[in-house]
Amino acid sequence: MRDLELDLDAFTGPFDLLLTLVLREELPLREIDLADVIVAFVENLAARGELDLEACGEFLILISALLELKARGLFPEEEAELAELEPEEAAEELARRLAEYRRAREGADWLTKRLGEQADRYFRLGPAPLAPKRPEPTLAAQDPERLAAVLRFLAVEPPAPSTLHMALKFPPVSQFVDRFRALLQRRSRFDFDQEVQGLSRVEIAVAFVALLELRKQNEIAIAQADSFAPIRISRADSERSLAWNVRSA
Amino acid sequence: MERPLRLISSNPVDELARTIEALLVVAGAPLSVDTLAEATADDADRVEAALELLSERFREGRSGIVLEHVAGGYAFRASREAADACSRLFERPVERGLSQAAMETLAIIAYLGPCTRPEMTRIRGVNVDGVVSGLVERGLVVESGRENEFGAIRYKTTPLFERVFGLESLAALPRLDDLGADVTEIRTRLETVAEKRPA
Amino acid sequence: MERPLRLISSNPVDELARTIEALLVVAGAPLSVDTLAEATADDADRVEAALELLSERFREGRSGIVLEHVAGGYAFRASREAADACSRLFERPVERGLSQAAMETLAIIAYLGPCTRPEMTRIRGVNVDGVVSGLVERGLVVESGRENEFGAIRYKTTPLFERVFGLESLAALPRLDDLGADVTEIRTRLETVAEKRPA
Repeated sequence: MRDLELDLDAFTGPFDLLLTLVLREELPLREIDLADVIVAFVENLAARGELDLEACGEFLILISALLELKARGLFPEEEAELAELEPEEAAEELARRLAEYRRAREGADWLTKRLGEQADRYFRLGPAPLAPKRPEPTLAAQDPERLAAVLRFLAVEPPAPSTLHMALKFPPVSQFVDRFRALLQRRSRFDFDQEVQGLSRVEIAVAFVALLELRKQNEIAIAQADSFAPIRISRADSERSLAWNVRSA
Repeated sequence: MERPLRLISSNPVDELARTIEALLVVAGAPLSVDTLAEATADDADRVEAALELLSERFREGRSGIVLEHVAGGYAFRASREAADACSRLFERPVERGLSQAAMETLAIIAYLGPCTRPEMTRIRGVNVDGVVSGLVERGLVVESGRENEFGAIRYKTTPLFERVFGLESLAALPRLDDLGADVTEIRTRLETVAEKRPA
Repeated sequence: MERPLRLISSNPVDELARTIEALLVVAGAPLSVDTLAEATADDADRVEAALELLSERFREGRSGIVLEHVAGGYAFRASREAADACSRLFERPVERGLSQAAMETLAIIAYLGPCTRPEMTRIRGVNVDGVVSGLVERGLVVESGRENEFGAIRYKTTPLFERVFGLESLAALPRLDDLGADVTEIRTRLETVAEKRPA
């Protein structure tokens, strides 16, 4: 399905190349009309005359990912904040904002069309050639305190961004310290990724901080075969005995 | 008392219409009924009657000067018939080369204004500083005080915006809330992504 | 030769006259016969014939719009009959106050002493070119040399500013001890806050 040929306003070539360019940030996603990509896919599917479920599944995942990327691109500075939301809340929020941006686009389209219709409407922009001269404007007496007031206003510090919502979402580190200690009472080692499966990103981060804390206290040993490989946690004593074995070997 | 008076004294609404004609030909911007009433020292009803008379006289097909109701007032413009001749002589500096970004920003300000640059940035997803400055320079948008909370400057569209786009007022913009179906569609797609996303 | 022609072919000079009418109502300066001929893609003789027609139509006593032949060419003006209404339209009422933008810019110049537009822009967080021009036009602010030989132009307040604000001199400005001990401190404070402000 990745060899799907596209002929869009902003891009011509295979879908695969479109993905690559977008991921390398060489092609701004907001310029791509993803609805057109979907149309091209459906047309291609119809032309084949057979339903390739695997291809459809793959396409659905890829196009969904692109849609999410594009949606997030609409408010990059708030990505972190959105990540704190539950999936349903995030979906709701994204949909709301996408709809808002859609409206701006619709408004822009209408204005563009309108401007086109007004292309043969000419009027004078400046004063008329033989208009009477306007007298010099006069300004009523002003209170000097207003000058001080506006400068004071300009000197008001903007409020620091609120972190209240983050504080509430953060589970305490101790919660994970206790949980991992209890776990190591029962088992000599565990797999970090398995243990935090299903948790939110913030919870995973806090859990990781708990690991570092336990390591600092010399209660555990942390091992990882390679970057991005599973993180193995074991009781410090068992690790020590292992090291001992190695040395003796 | 008014009607018989009008009949006796050489059709005063026509006289008033001539005065209004004179005002409109020298004015630098559309003139509202109130402004016209003040300048002619006459009452609004009679000004409106005179304007009706002028609309008939200065209309497309009959005259090269056309009276239009735009930007909350009345103004003369060239007839559309004369557009070719006008295009040979006059530039259109305000609307020339308005980018898609400028149009989107303009739409946001027209529909949601007065609004601040951070608000526009949030909706458009990209920084709007340059675009807003460009719109201010063209005279389509103007500062409208500061927002209280953290003092960001607010912007609103100008009467020139309404004039360039041929709008009687901002209320003449079409409603954009018939997008319910779209929202549901977007939601469904996003939920699909949310389900697939690990953790 | 002209009269019979007009009668035969649906009066083309009248059509040309309508186009010229349209051009004159859009023009910001008088238009010469040559310019009109070029814009209408017609010849000068016929343009002159059309102008004659228009002079008859738009003349004192008959219309509020009067076609005037001045040094640079032809232009519309308001009829003498409408002179009173015109002066009422153009007479500017005393401005009661200044916009937020004007007041802020004025306060920056008054308190911080001669400063350049980039400096004011930095503190206000928005381009001040238009605002400064407005203040210069009102006579509240005036150019005061350059920052250095090739630097930006600086602006300072005028005696009119002091009169309008009822100040004997700039030294009589309300004190701002709460913002800083001296101009340098106040300036630093304003610049620091400006950097933190969104937008």
